[in-house]
Amino acid sequence: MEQEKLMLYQNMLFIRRFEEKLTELCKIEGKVPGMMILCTGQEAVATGVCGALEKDDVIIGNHRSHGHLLAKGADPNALMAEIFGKVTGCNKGKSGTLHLAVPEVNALCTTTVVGGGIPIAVGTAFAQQYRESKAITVCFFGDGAADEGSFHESLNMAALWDLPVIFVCENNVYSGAQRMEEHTKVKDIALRAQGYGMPGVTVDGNDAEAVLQVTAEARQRCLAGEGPTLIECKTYRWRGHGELDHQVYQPKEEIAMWMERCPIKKIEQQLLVEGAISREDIAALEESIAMFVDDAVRFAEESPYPAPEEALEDVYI
Amino acid sequence: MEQEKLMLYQNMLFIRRFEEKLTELCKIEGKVPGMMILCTGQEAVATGVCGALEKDDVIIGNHRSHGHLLAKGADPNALMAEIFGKVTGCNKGKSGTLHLAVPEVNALCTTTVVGGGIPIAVGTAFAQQYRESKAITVCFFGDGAADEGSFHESLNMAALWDLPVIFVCENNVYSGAQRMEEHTKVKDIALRAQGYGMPGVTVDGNDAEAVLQVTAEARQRCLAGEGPTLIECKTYRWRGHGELDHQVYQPKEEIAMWMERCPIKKIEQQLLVEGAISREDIAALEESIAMFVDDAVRFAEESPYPAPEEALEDVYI
Amino acid sequence: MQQITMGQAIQQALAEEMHRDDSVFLAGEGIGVGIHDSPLMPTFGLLQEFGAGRVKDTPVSEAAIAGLAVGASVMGLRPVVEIMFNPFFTLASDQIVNHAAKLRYLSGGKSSFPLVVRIKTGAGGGAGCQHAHNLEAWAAHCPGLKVVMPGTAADAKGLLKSAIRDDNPVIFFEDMGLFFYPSAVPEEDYTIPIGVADIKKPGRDVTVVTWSKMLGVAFKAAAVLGQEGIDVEILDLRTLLPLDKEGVIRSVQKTGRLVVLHEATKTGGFGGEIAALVAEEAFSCLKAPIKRVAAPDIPVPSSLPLEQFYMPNENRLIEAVKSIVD
Amino acid sequence: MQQITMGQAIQQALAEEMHRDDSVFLAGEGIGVGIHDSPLMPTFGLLQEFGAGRVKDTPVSEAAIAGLAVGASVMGLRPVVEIMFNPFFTLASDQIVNHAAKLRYLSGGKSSFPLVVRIKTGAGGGAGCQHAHNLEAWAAHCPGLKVVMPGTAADAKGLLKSAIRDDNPVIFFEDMGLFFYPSAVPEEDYTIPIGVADIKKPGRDVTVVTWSKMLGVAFKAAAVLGQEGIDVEILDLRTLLPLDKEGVIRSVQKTGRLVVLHEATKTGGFGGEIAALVAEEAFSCLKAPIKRVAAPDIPVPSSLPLEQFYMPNENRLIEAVKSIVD
Ligand SMILES: Cc1ncc(C[n+]2csc(CCOP(=O)(O)OP(=O)(O)O)c2C)c(N)n1
Ligand SMILES: Cc1ncc(C[n+]2csc(CCOP(=O)(O)OP(=O)(O)O)c2C)c(N)n1
Ligand SMILES: [Mg+2]
Ligand SMILES: [Mg+2]
Repeated sequence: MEQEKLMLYQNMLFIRRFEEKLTELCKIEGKVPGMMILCTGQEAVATGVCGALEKDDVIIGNHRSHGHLLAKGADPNALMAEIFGKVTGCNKGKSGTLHLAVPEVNALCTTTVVGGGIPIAVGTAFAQQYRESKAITVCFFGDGAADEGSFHESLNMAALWDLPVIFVCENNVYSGAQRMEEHTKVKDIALRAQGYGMPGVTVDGNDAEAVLQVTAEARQRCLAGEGPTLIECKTYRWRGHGELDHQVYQPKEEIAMWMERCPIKKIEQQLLVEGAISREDIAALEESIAMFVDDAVRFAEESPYPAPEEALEDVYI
Repeated sequence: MEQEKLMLYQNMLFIRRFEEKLTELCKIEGKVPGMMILCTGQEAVATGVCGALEKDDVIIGNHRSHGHLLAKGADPNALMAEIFGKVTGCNKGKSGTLHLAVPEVNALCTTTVVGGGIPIAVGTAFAQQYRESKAITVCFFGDGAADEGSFHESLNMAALWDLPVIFVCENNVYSGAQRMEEHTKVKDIALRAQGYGMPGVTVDGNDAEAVLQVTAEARQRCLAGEGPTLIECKTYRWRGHGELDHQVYQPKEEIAMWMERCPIKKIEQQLLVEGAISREDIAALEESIAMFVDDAVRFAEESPYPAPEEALEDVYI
Repeated sequence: MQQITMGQAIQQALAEEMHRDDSVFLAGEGIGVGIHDSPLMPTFGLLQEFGAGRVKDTPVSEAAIAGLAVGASVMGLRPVVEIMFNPFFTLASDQIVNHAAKLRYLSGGKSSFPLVVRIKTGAGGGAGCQHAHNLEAWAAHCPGLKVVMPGTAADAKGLLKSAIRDDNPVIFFEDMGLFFYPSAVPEEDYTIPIGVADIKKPGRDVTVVTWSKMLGVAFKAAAVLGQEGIDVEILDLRTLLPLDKEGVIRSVQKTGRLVVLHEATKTGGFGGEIAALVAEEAFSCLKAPIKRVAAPDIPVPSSLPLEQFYMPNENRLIEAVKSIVD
Repeated sequence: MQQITMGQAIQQALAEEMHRDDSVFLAGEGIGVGIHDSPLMPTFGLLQEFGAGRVKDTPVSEAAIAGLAVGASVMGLRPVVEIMFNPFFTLASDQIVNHAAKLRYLSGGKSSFPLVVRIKTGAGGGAGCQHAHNLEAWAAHCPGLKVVMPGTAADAKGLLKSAIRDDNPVIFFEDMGLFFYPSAVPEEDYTIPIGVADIKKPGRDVTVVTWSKMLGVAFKAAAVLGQEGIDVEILDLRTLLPLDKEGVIRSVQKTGRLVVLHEATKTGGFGGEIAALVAEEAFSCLKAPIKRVAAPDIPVPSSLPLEQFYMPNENRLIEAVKSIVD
């Protein structure tokens, strides 16, 4: 248990620092192309969920997936290089930050089409059932994605066929600039599970251990052939939708309130109180993480861009 | 009340005889083009719902809409001619049986794309709200359509905006050749309403009066600004999906059981018991309906086809 | 050789590939227990033969059906899913265009998506424009997809087998007008390569490039024109993407004249691509304007005479050919 | 004249039409309170000006957004809805193609659907292929739709006003690359007719037909070519459907040479339609092959140098022009 807690702490801290670095890099004109969409404040979801998974388990991500991928074990160097658009990136610069795929750790697909990953997760879970493999699929998406038709069709089909898939709705209060109550009348997305005949669970998405726990239970149900679960993780998006968003619509007090509830601080406090970790350990950890992150940035910066004509490759096999 | 019951009875009987005629006509090679999809056995839904509506209220139909249109007051001659593909048809032969539109009675759109009418109903209801009109929208669709993404997006949006729309799910046990339990794990589609924060009601879809009653209540809620309702009418499809379907997958006993529960017989019995109608009245009614139906067929048969070049008209305004 | 319909040929291709490779499975609306129990339908009998584990009847959920294929294929299965009618391609199009076609590229070549989407298409049934709308040009404008549209039962069988064995996503259009007429189909296991057009009738005077059901129209017109001394070469495209540019150009180099014939509406149809290709790369061989014979720019009407008016026919093709052959 | 960007020009058109006609309302994702609070964005400030009753922020539900427009328009409102990025058109495409475009026809001309779908489009932001995918050719293959794709701020304003006043469904593509650069736009109320191409630069030697952002590329190339004595005529299509066939043909009759330039991928792009039109109806005027300059057949890559490689540029256009002018 202590071990698990520590692991969650380390993973969350790594994600936090990795993305804080991206926030910095974004400010430098032309460093990183495209949008920059971060999960700062939501790290407990990615780490908690992936903490309950095995290597063979598949994850399907969305536009806010740096955390998911790192938690699943993706190489930070390859991620960073991809975010920079370099040829050493995990997708040779073709994907960029928004659709990172890391098949090496079974992070098979990240899609920035809101809701677009959910039907795909039905497919990967179908393959797992078809092959009677002992692995499952986890699909990450937001509260906004739960308004897309693809959510509905997929959950119905997954429930119907008892597929081994966990639908993780990361409810961070916002869908773009819309607060939850501005995009749906229901208070809990988990409620919708009933409409498909599958269990729906709500969990504190800032409590990594709790997230891990419900995920592990849902995973057991998958493996027992009892079908999918919808898990709604209640959390909060500290930063804007992307780094260009000035958050004019997010009340300052709301942000402050949720920063109080920082998932990392929470577990850090516990570890300190329980004596599982010391202030010095933390400092050392911070230092080592900083080093890894700096290494990743250096790797990305020093890597070459792909040659222009490489754009023509990888369309067909 | 007695008056209402009689009206429901007459309407149902008219729909039944109108469609029985189509069953006959289908057997004559080349008489009516395309598919032929009938609502035989489900007449109580169309008549019950439309019985609660005013002329200004809008209905949006689906592929199984002859009943909806007749119940809303569409001219049987124009419908029959359209089904025949004649120029005197309500849509000049462009639509045929599957997408009949009768704006004269505010049957604004019938779409054969399963689930396709539901977002449109959101739009017509939005216009009613926007214009503060005292009319509402009713959208008819099947249990199968409730598996489409469009159902989900639309119900969420309608609930969010408190739109004056009633979603009528005509659950006739089958979606194509799939039984309800083969296409979804839930027993009641009405359950899904919770997931959008709107009321969901289940009603005996073979009881026209009960259908009228719940529709009238939902309509009042719409007009009071309290938003949409999902009404699930439990009924049964006596015939195949279309007239070419041999119903190999429909248990004979099941069909027989539901024919016992004929919505028309049910109300006829009541009217007879209550003395509101006599056997002679029924015979006279049957005769008059037969005459109207025969007239419609004659009108359709005697009407010319559109000139081929008329195909080029009505694309743009 | 066996005389079977295109529906049966597809059935055979599906069954044979399912026997050959247990990673092949089928999914779609009514593909197992269907409302049409005709033995000529493409998936007839397959549920009985292969069981419900490999022949999946799905809810009416086109996006999920396509996503199922995307997800299953990246795991190494070979899904063959069906979209019941071409207009419903729209509902699956995000999964097909933004995912099936792009995810390999987005993975930097690490992943592959060996899936087939079968789409029934073609006007002629009187069902109207929400059931009939030939959208092959949409699919052919999406890099990452392959697009196949056979015009004979034999081609359908060989091409579908190739599609299933292909490691890329393939969109396979089946014209329902071809489901019910028998023609000769080889008995043995064979494939036809994707991306290769076929000269269905050699000729000297004019090239007619066509595909799918319109092949029959081309033959009818060629017979009449032949009697009048005009020797038509019929090039059946069979595959729209990747396009057999050489095949098209070679034929036009020979005849010097081109008419493109397709059932889809004219403006924005794939006929434009063929005409543009030739006007760009074989211009100097052209002896006359390039003609396109296609449906008028209207939705498919339901009424019989209107639908007939919609459908391109041999008379229009004959007229077009004559207008450029003197 | 005011110097404003295309984003601002669209803003003005929307605001002016909303003032003029209270049946106009807006709906879309983040069109009221958006994550981008730049005053250059098309819907900036409109929520404040017109209130939440007429500027509807919607859930992320593209099919419902499009359906909202279809249903509201048949009731006599004039919805202007936004699809955030072109690839998400797929998710709305059933409503747009099978409903907005066809329902008038299906009603036998009884109903009309005066709606506008604004779609932001264009590569260049580094966001990759799920945000950038120019699909105007899809829309232009759908009878019943009108398709507009302006290349200047002034055209955008006048055409959007026409689109809103038009009684047919109009798909209005806005290239985001044009949102941020100011140019001259008339102050007074004016409209520009849908269906009329515009000679943006008259010329003698070769016609370049283009639209949207590529207009800028055409101008750059024309300047260089002009210095080398090649006089380019730039015909800005502005509307793809209905297509200004006469305008295209008239220009090619004058110059005898045609290059089509668009940002979308080449195969199946709308450039094929233009080439085919000319090869069919103005063949005898052609002095040289018709060239198309377009993106290669790949998804839009994210990495900067790859995205630049994707994007058609003046060098490729210059090369194409030179290859047919001697
Ligand atoms: C189909 C589609 N529509 C719109 C967008 C633009 N968009 C990107 S993220 C987003 C909001 C998604 O909210 P949510 O699902 O809650 O995820 P979060 O950003 O909060 O993590 C929107 C509308 C998109 N990427 N895809
Ligand atoms: C989008 C779409 N997918 C598939 C079809 C083919 N189809 C027509 S009706 C039908 C079944 C619909 O079942 P349900 O909604 O229950 O209506 P019912 O036929 O029972 O009245 C199907 C699959 C279609 N018309 N549209
Ligand atoms: Mg969110
Ligand atoms: Mg049903």
